[in-house]
Amino acid sequence: MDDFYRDYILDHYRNPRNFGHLEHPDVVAEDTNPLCGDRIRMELLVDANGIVADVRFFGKGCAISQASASMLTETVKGRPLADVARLTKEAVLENVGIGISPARLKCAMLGLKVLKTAAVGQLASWPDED
Amino acid sequence: MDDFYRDYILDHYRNPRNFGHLEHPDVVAEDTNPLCGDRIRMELLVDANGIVADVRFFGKGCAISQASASMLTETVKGRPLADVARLTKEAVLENVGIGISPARLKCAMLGLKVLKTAAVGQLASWPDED
Amino acid sequence: MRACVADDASKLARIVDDFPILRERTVRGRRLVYLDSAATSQKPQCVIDALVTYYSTYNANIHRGVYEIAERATDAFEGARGKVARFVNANPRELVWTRNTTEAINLVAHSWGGANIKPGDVILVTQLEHHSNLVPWQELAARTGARLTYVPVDDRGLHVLDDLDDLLDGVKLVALSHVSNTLGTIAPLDIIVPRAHAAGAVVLVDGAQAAPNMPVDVKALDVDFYAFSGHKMCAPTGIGALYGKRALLEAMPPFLTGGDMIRTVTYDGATYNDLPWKFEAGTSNIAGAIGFGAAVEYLSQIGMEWVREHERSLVSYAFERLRELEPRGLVVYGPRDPDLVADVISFNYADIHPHDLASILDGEGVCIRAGHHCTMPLMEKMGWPATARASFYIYNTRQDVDALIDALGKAAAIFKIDRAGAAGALGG
Amino acid sequence: MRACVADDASKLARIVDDFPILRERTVRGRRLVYLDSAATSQKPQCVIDALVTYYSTYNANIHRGVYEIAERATDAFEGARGKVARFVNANPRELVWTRNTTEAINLVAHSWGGANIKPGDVILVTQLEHHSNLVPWQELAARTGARLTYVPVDDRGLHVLDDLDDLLDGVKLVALSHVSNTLGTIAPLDIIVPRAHAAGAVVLVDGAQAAPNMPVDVKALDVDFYAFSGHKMCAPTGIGALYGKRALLEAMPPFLTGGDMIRTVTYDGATYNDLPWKFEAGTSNIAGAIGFGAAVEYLSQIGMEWVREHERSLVSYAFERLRELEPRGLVVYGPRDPDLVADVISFNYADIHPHDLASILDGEGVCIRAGHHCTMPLMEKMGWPATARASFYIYNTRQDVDALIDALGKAAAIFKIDRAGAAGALGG
Ligand SMILES: Cc1ncc(COP(=O)(O)O)c(C=O)c1O
Ligand SMILES: Cc1ncc(COP(=O)(O)O)c(C=O)c1O
Repeated sequence: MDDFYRDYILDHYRNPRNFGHLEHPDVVAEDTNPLCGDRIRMELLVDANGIVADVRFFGKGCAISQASASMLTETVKGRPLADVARLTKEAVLENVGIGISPARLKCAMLGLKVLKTAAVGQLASWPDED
Repeated sequence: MDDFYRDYILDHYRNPRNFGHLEHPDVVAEDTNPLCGDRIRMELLVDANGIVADVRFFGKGCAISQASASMLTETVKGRPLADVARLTKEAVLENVGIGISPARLKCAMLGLKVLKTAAVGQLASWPDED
Repeated sequence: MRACVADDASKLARIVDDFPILRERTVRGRRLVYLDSAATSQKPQCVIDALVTYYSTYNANIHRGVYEIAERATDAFEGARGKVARFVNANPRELVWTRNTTEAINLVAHSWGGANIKPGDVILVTQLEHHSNLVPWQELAARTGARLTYVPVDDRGLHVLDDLDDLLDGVKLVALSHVSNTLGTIAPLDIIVPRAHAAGAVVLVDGAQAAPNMPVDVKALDVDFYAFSGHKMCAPTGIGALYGKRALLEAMPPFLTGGDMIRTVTYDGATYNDLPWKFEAGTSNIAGAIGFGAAVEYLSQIGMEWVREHERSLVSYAFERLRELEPRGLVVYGPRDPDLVADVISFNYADIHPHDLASILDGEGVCIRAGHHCTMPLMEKMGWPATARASFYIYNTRQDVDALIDALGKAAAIFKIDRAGAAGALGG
Repeated sequence: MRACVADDASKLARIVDDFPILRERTVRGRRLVYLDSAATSQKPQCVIDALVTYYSTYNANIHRGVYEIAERATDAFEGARGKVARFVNANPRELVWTRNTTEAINLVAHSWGGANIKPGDVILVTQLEHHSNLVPWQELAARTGARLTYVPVDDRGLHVLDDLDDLLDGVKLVALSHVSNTLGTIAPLDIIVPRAHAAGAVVLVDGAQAAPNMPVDVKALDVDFYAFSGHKMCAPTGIGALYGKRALLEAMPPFLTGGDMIRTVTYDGATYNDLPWKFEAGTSNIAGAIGFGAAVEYLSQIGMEWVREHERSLVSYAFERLRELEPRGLVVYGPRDPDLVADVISFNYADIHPHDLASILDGEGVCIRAGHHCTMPLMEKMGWPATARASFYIYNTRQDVDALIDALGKAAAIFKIDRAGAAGALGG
């Protein structure tokens, strides 16, 4: 688990990318991890071709949830919304690297859950339950 | 425990003494053993000198409760009511003999409890809790 | 009928050997003859070990812990939920941990009942319910102004269904036991459940005596709620389960409130957690749940079909042997057909009160139960002051039945049944 | 302050040795440093043995059994009630078994609350209650049309009693925790209870964090109800207790209904058993109760005065050591006076989120808790998104505190606290 906190994770935690709010988002979703209280909000701007033209996230919580949300925003910007809806757990794990413990997986997956909720337009089930 | 079921116990069980009801009892009390359902009713006729002139018991239940109630009626007939109120657990154990298991003690004491309730004129606490 | 006991003598011997209390000669040099499993079952080594391992190596509180042993505890706890859910073919989300069957039924009576039962509504139970599946409905009826009505049972303890559709008219809830703990009667759920549903009623089944003794599939039974206790099926005390159909559970308000069952709390109010945790307030019986998981794993390895066959065979043999004592005044109550009976036989012997009988049998190392078996109204209706009850489980053998018969012989000798005889039967 | 830890090094070593989970080097070759006893305590061998002995040698259902092992089980179960009652100086008749503190509080909220709380009544709690001593009262207030008001706490988590008499005006029930599980604050019961009684209120105390950690005498405290959990004080999971004054308990209607809590049942209704069984429906957690008895016997042997002194000393030492990290951004919450604190210290370290902190500490074999500790409203009020919490118990040593400090050093290194520093504190 110690290995998890690499420099780039801490960097995303302390300097989150695409953090804040959009003026006129097309889609918005928000959720909390009831067990630890982490909160993530995702706002998307989707262009006429269904491409994620812009994205912002807002939230608070641990380095894992915030860094993985931050990295996810970079992953999805410029991608078709349909792709976002199909993102899997593995995409997040690729971002954050190895070494995460099962108890903290929900922290890492919170951003994904919210993003997929936004993309699918309805509450997704927990990604780790699929 | 097997030793407990001596002939005279079975005799009192099958041929209970002073069984039935009095026409005009002076005092009546009744109780059940909630754990096994045994039921005993005691009816007393008390003369002007405070002596138990007559007694009847009525009830159903195991050999232990019925026999010890039956024997108790013999014990108390002709005795002052004040003595009855002071009867102890030991009086019953003397009647029924040794070998009773703790779980069955409440069966043996039910008649005493009812009799003392009748004598004292209010619900006595469980004799075995004194 | 298949005589699986004889065929499976070595399997049975291995099962007996799994139970520490049965392994040793504990009662005056004899092996315990335990015929009271309907009250609570004995526990196999693997269940005891599951508790010891939890407490000795990964004891921690669950759900919120970040550290390793807390993760292990959470996984074991939720894993156990999965095992117990699968055991009755439920989804883990639909399986709520409770202390026992009684609490499971009370949960439904308070939560579902409070939200759904209105003045004038009818709740239908049967005449042979355990107090735990009767008093909560009496209380609910009293609280809400509803009416409680009864499906009658006949002299043998079989459900009388002649007027079922009339009885079901306007009924909101049917609550009945899958197996009677006094008579062993298996309820005809295949008939009652569809007709109750057709009448618009919700069906709660008290599975306390069924889940331990036969395969149970809540989906196939199509029941709305199913309540059962771990301690009667090899699991520790203090843990039970309520199955409920997801839509019903989702719509129900929480019952007990506090830690763990909430999502958010402010000084002004609270929102609640997802199923099944919405119904689990405070620290659960973590070790108990883990032990319950180990217990159903153990039972599944044995095979619930085998369990049912084994008990059917034992009950059948016991009926046979008890019949020998009938001329001396032994009376067996309930249906005497092993196909209609699960694990329980109730009886009386001449004028020997069942409490005396149980005391004498205890002297012979044979444990039976005596009394009203928490079914006082049934006893009253039948005119039995009390009965003796022998109940069987996976570890019982034909030798146990023989020991019962021998001990009854001893009781007859003590009570001089040959002389005093069958003349004065009990309860007259 | 007496430094009892140093004096009692051998006593402490013997205590540590009583706990199997602490005896072995289980975490990557190291001894577990368990600093989460406020969530649940570890279990000594004698308690585990009590369970194993029950399940292996006299497992039986209680109260109605005539045979020998049922008698032994009943005696052990009721004997345990006596032990736990004596532990808090209660009469066994006034001690009801529950699953945990949460269920004990719900029992009072439903039974006493349902019978006594009317529209417009006021229920007074404090701002630092655990959800288990808050949500049941919110629900009761919502059900009955009563109002819930709060005794404020200051920035250090100390009760503000300036307006207590105003707050108590017209109050029917005061519910408060003896010790806060988030900040360790010991409530001034000596002030609050008499004034609550003078105002005509009934007082319920949530003793979940107090009963494990200090001598508790319900008679001396003169509280009306006292709720506590076994699992936080060396006992198994799934067993807790509610003390209630006899007159109050007698007057209360039953809560859960079913087997064992009744006296008589007919098809028309039921009458109820005596105290305390009136409140114990269905088969109890028999083994859990017996284990609880063994646990309080163990704690009594150690001596609750010693426990309090030991923890005071540990907390004091931990305050000292944590202070070293303050220049790097470590913040301790709550009263920082060991006389006002029981077993718990909450803190944050620079901008490291407590969940990350707990994960890193876990890598060092140090178990702490992170989050809202089931006191969300308090966290919100204080402006803390979450805290890290270390809690101490009888088996913790100064070396455990040192291990905590070392592990915090490791976390600081990983998070480069020297560089990123105390600049960005958490929750800003
Ligand atoms: C102060 C306080 N109250 C109540 C509880 C709830 O205890 P339990 O979960 O055992 O019901 C706890 C423990 O988490 C606590 O610390
Ligand atoms: C048919 C039936 N229902 C309910 C119960 C109550 O079970 P528990 O005491 O485990 O709640 C029992 C067991 O005594 C039972 O046999």
